[in-house]
Amino acid sequence: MASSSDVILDSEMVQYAPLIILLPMLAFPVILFLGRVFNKNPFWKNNLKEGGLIALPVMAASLIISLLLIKDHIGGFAGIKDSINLLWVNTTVWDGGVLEPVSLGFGIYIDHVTVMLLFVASFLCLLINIFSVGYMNTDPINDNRNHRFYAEFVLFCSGMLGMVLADSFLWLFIFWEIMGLCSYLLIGFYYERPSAAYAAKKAFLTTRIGDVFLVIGLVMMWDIFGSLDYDVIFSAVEDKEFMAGVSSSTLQWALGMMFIGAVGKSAQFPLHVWLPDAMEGPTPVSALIHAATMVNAGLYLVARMFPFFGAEALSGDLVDLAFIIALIGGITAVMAAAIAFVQNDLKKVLAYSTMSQLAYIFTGLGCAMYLANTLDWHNDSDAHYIVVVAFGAALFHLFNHAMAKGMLFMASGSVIHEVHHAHHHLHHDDHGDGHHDDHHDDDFDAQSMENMGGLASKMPLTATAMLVGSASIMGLPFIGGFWSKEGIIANAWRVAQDDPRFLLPALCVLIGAGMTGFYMSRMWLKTFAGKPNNEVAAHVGPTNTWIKIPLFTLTFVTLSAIILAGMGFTHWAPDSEYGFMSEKGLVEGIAYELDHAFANGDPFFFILTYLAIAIGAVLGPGLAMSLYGGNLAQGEQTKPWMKPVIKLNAWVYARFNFNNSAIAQSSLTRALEQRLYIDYYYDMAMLKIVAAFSNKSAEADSSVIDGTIKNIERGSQSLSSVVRSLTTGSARDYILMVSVGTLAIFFLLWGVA
Amino acid sequence: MNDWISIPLVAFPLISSMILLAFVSNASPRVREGLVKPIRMACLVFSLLLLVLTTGMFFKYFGEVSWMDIQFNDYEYFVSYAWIDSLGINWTVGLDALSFPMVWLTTFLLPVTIIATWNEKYGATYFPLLLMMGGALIGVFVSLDLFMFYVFWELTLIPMFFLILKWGGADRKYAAQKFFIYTFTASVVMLLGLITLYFLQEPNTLASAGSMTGRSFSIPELIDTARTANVGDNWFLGKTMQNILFVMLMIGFLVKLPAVPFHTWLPDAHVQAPTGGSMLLAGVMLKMGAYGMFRLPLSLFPHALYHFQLALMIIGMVSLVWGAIVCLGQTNLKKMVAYSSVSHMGVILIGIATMQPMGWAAALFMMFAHGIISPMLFAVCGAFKHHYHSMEIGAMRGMAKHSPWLATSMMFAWMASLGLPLLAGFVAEIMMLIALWHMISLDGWSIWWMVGPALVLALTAAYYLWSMQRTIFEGGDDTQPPANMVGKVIPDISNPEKFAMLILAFFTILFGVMPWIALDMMDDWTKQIFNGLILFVGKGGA
Amino acid sequence: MSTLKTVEPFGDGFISALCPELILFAGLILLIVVPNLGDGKFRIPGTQTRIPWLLGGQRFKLTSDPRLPSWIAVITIGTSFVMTILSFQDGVERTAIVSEGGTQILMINAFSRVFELIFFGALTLAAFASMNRLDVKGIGARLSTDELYNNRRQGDFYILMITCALGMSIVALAQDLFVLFIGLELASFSTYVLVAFFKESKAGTEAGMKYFIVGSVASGVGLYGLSMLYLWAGSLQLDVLATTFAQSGSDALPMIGIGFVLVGFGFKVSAAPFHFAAPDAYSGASSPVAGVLATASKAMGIVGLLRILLIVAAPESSEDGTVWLVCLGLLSVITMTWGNLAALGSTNPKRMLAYSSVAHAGYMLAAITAIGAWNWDETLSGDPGEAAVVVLTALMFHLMVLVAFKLGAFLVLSVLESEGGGSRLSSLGGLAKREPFLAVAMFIFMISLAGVPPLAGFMSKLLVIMGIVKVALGDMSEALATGSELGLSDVHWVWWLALAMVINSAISVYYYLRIGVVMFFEEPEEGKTGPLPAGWQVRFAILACLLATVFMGVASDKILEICEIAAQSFNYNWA
Amino acid sequence: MIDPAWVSALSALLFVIGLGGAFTRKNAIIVLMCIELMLNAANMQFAAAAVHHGDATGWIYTIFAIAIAASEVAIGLAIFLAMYGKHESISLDDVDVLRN
Repeated sequence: MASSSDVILDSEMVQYAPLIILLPMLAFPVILFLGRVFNKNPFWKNNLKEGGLIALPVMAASLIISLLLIKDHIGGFAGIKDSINLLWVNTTVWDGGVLEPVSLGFGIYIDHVTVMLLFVASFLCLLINIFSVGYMNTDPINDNRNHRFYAEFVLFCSGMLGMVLADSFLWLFIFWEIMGLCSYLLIGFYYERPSAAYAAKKAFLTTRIGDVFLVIGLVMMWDIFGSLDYDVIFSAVEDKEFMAGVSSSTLQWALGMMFIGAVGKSAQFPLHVWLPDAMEGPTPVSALIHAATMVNAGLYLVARMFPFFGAEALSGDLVDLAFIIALIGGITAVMAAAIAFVQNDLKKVLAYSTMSQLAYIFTGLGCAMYLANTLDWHNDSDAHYIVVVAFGAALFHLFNHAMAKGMLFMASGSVIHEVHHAHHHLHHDDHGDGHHDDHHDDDFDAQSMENMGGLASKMPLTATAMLVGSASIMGLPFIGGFWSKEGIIANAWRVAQDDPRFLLPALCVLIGAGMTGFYMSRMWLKTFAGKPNNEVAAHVGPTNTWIKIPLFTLTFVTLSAIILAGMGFTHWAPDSEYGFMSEKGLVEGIAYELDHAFANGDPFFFILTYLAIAIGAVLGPGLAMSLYGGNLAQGEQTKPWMKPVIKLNAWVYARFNFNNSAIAQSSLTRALEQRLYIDYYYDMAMLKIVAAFSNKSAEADSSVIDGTIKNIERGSQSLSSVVRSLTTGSARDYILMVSVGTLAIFFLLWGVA
Repeated sequence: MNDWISIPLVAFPLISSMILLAFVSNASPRVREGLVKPIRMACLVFSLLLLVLTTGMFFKYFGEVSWMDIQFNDYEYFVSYAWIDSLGINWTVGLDALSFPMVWLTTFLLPVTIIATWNEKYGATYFPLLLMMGGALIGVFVSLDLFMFYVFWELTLIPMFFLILKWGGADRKYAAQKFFIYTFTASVVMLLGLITLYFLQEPNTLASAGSMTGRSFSIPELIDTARTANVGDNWFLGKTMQNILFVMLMIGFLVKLPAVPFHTWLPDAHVQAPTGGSMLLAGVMLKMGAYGMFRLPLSLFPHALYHFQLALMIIGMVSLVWGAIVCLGQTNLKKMVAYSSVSHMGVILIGIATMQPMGWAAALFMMFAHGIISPMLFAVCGAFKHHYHSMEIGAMRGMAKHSPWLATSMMFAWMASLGLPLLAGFVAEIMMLIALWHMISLDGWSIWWMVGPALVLALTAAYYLWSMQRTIFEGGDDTQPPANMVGKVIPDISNPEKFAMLILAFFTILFGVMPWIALDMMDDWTKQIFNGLILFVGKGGA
Repeated sequence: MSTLKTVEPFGDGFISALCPELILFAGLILLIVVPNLGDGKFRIPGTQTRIPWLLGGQRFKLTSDPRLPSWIAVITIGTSFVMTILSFQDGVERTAIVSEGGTQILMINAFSRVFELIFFGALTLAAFASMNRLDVKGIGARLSTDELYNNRRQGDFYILMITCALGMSIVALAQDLFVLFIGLELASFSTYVLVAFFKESKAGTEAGMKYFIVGSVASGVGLYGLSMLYLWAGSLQLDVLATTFAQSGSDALPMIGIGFVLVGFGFKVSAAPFHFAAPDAYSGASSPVAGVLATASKAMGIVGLLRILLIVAAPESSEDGTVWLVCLGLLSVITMTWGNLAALGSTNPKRMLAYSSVAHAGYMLAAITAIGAWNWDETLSGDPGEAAVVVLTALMFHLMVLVAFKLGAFLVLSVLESEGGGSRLSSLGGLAKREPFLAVAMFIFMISLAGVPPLAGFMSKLLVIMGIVKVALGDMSEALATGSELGLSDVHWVWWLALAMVINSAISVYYYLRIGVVMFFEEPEEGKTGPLPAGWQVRFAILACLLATVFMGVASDKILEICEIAAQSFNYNWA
Repeated sequence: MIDPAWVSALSALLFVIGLGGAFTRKNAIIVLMCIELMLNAANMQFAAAAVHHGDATGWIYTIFAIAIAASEVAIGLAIFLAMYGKHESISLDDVDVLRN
């Protein structure tokens, strides 16, 4: 259990790192308390935006510190380890004869994975905070309770950042749970809706099931290494002597258990059921927690396991787990995409898309793990490169997806917001402004794409952001996710060549690319292209500035993914050899990326790349175009860069439109609409097995266990009646009893004597 | 040294409460009404004095004591006076790292309970009874004499009996008597065990031996004897006797804890007890059982401990799982919380059965953490009942709208109880899990032992969340608020209640983030007992 | 061992030795004479001269005071009580009253003094509390108060009290079984009449009749047993019997004789199955009298049992002497279980207390059984007397504290009885509201009976259990210390009596608590919401009991010492 | 002179008759008589034993026992009289107000 920290700290910023966590954590009670005390106070409401403007500087500060930290990291310091080790639990175990002191403390751990996630989290937290001010505070339904939103929001940010920065699996789990709590609270933000209450519970419980396994994984891990600190564990993993005494199958089980936790948190099959329901929360929540950050926690955890797979001592031992990770990813990718086909709720489509994309990343990670575990990458530089790129692709996709999906959700939020607004404007003007109960106060569903259409002209910036985001997710060449997704697909096939089991996930991700193209296009087209589906959609107006800022920023980031790729993001490596921009210059890097993507020397991968592009960027979107959308309404104009898209769509729609009602009415579609009945069976299991069993148990507890006690009491009462009835009241009987007693004694003593 | 200071800890609350009660009981009803406020204030001040005293003890204000590195079976603030010479009964009190946290907890909960139930009816007798309860509880923890220990052990029943009987719910008579008789029955069996143990001492060997019997009730001397006797293959009193006495003592402690299947008095008592009674009952009284286990059977009978390790583990597991399952089937809020206590007490037993210092420390910390969290649970239940006149889950929905403070408190307490990280309960749970797994792999137990705790982690979340779904959340439909509340202003909790909740919440967080404040000394105690006793004999194999 | 001082009747030291009894005797005469003092004149026969001789006629104001007899009785028994206490001051001198032949008739030692304390204490309290029962209503069913104020009847009542005290103290002192029997009968006859004293009620006479008839049968059996012993040994002197028993104790004749005597005393201590009349008697008698039956009278029976079983049939004197152990052990378990079970469902508080008293008899029999078993383990036996002393100490302590809370409880009921309640559980309803002092006192008596610490009842039960356990374990501790492996099978079976006792105590909590629940949390009976009948004397007595209950619980040290000395003086082989 | 053993045997017979009578008869007076029989059985035994042992105390015991029996009768009759006044019966079976 030796603690080896030979890496020297050379970043001043590390000592400020705890502030990244602490600032939002402290803001939580402040906002909550002030909000309760100054509720309805005009200054609080208008000037402080019910706490939104308290959260904002806090998140900005977190971002700034994070950026400084990242800068230092990129600037060269390779590593790791904490300057502060906060005391938490000191205790003792008995290790077969000796008492060993144990401590579970908190510290900061920074490496390339941390840095990636740290940036994503703090950056998106700030942007979505800005968005929230524009979104939450303008909706009358949230009046006088936004402080709750902001308080829980900052607590969430604190949890997310804490999870990223923590230096041990234990503290990862601790912050992980805090995120879970915030997710629960925020999904249930509209607590008065039974659906929200149900969704919140479902989210917490489903992830909790994963967490249980995670905890078991943790304690198994602790048992193996005597610590949960990354530092200790990772150096122990490299220690061949130590690893000789460790059963690799136990370790694999431990990692597998932890992986189940990740499955729950990242909404992968079979613990995916909570994510679509989680869309009951306000849109910023969906954007931040259920698309961009929290759901990445599972990925982060799996990425953290990389050193195990990469360890020489474990070479070839963890292949099965890598396969399972990839397989779960593959299954989920296809399943979620398929369900997304039939969703009409804008946010639900995005939710399934999130699931599907996270699954990609899992597949990517699984493949990278496989490679790291099988190749001799410590010594062979080619192998090293392969591993690094595979791992980098997965992480890069995480980055791209977080940015794009955050943006998509925000954009969709702005659409919903405006549609809702328009609806109110149209139908509720006579009610005055004072009384809006909730979104669902009548049959109108502001989230349904059936109520939209042709919005490209009404909300140009939003439509643009949505377009860019969709393209990134689809993997349209040159945009955002393309760079990473191609890498994932390529690596999946690379592994499949080596281990045929991987053919399944590899196929899944390939097919999934096309499916992604279809449903993302469908979503965009149904919303923005074509003609307004009803009166409401025709009256939607542009959105406000608070909302525009983050949309614009993220559009920019997504579009500039190639630059990041060129800087070496795809080589984001588990060691310092491939540090940021350490390999080549920017231009050189971009050129290399382009070359690598489109002119791969290996014919297999060359074909694969174009096949993927064909499926994902042509076939999928083409199919969508032929079914949905069309030209805008007469006289509607949109921004020039969207015109080609609309035109293309109109052309395809006119040319290739076909009647898909046969498919739409098929039982498969019905099953997809019912989310493949998985939720149904889970609910039934809960209701028919768990709840029924617990009711029976409660009955048994009172009738059997307590019943025994009651029977003893009743029995002694009736025995008492019997005994007392012997006292008949007749003196004759009493004398008789005396005589009997006398005789008894007589015979007893007589017998003895 | 200020050794005498542990005496007023016990004597002061008992005597002052008895004086107050005697004073009140002779007053006419009208005078009694007028006495409520001064008496309430007096009780609050008295209890705060106690809190100051124990807190001062912690910060070593009353003289240099060390809560760490106390040798096993050494005590701080140790005083001993002869009480009944002929039987070897002494007034012996003292504190060590095992008892001090519990004493502090008691003195902490007393003022909080008084504040949380500030407006309880018949206050003139209610508050002194709470104080008396506190005194008796402290007495249990500081006693270092078996006789004294038993006296205080039973003394706690009387104020609680009256609290349930006078301030309880509809079925209070049944509950109060059941509570009394059930626990009394178990403790007399324990008493017989104690007496048997007493007479199994070698006569006239102990310093405080009685003139008539030649034996002593002194716990420290007894433990010392046991420790010196438990050497190698020799066992204090021999293996068989250890096992017999262990079982007899454990019957008393397990019922008090309570462990399944001896737990059914608890839901009845809790559901019927008033809020203050429940808070103290769950907060401290249940811990008496666990405390007793550590103080006596575990310290005296290492062989029996190894012998019954499996049994303890089974009882712990069953309590843990059964408690959680039954919780899920409850419709009564308070009953659910009561069963959750059963479940949590299972954690303590499992912690003990791991035979790991870490597991024991987890058990000790669980006692402490549950002692802070469960009063909050019951305070919430009490406020719920008080405001909505029902204990049924689902009778009142949408609390977040009507009573945001109560909703927040409930959310907090529920989350704390389900083991949310950075709150006190989590620390104990994770430590227990680590210790359990460590034991499983070290001693080659079946990994299926892990299934129980794992299941319960999920079940606990399930019942708490489900109940929150039907209380805090929802309420948007026409059936809420319920008919009897329509048209009325639905009140939120009162200011004293808020204050009490805030304090409890603060300490729950404090001990979640900085568990070492209490855990360090607990760990030290477990280390000492393992070094001094358990390991000593562990090598002999059992 | 102190030397024995022998005193001949009316010889030197006779007065100081028998001081309490002589005071009683004097009081008895006073009680007969004083209330009859008046301006009565005696006509000298044959003349018309009348000389005042103060007996009869119009009585003086003072002597016609209805409370006068009670005061005389209280002062008399009280003085005896005080004298007894004083005799402890510098150690009780061991004194024997001997006949001319040198045969010991009475023996004054710490043992007998302790029992005198118990008898006199209980009777003083009962007599004192009975003062308030002059104006009794209800039981006397619509009698004019005049009649009840008739001080001649009052005189009778207190005369019986004093004769009762006298009889009991003779039992404590007697060294000859027949003398003991005579004392027993004197006390018994007094109690028969006391029980039947309220002949105006159906219950009173019936109770008296049952108590008398069953008691007579039992004492008939007992006397027959004595005659068998006499036939066998040729003497009823304790020491003679003991020596003879040591030689031929296993004969059938002495065994059966002892068994019959056991029946006679068994009735007095109300051991099952001889207890049947007890509940009826208690519920029919007035509460103070019932209190006396449950405490003093029971203690008297215990003295008899101790004498016959532990001196005559002392196990040390014969290997087979322990044959009565099984018999008594069985009796004890049956008695305690029977008493508790019956009390469990009883709704009449007096009967409940009676059954509880039966249960207590069971505990005491268990203790006696244990004493009998004290030298069971001959191989381990080191200091055999020690264990017996512990149990006997416990037994005496138990009897002593029983006076405090058992009698106290009856006295509380006696207050209720004065307004016609006391024999229904519901009449206790709302007592806490009507008179908190009584309710608190009753509650404390109840939990003391149940054995809740730190009250006297707990101490006494603890001591008895301790004694039993000590005997059961013998010198096991030494064997264990040398590393022997011993289990429960190596423990003498009387250990299980302790377990039975413990479980029975737990059962008993149920009905004791119920009284508390009724007093504190049920409404008073209809029309009974006003203040309770006045009377400071009974309340004073209750207060005394209350203080004693608490005091003897938390500060029992001195009293234990006294009991220990007494226990050692019971059998000089033990000291 | 008759062997004391025969007297003892007779007394035993008397005792059994007395005891048997006591719980078979319900008239209080007869029960009282039965009790007298038992006491007399004891007296007879005392007398026999006195003869057997040649010890005068036995006779003294007998005299005392007779006195006891006499007072017992007095008390018993008084109580029965009072009982008859209230219950108008001296049958043991009829007098059962107090029971259970």
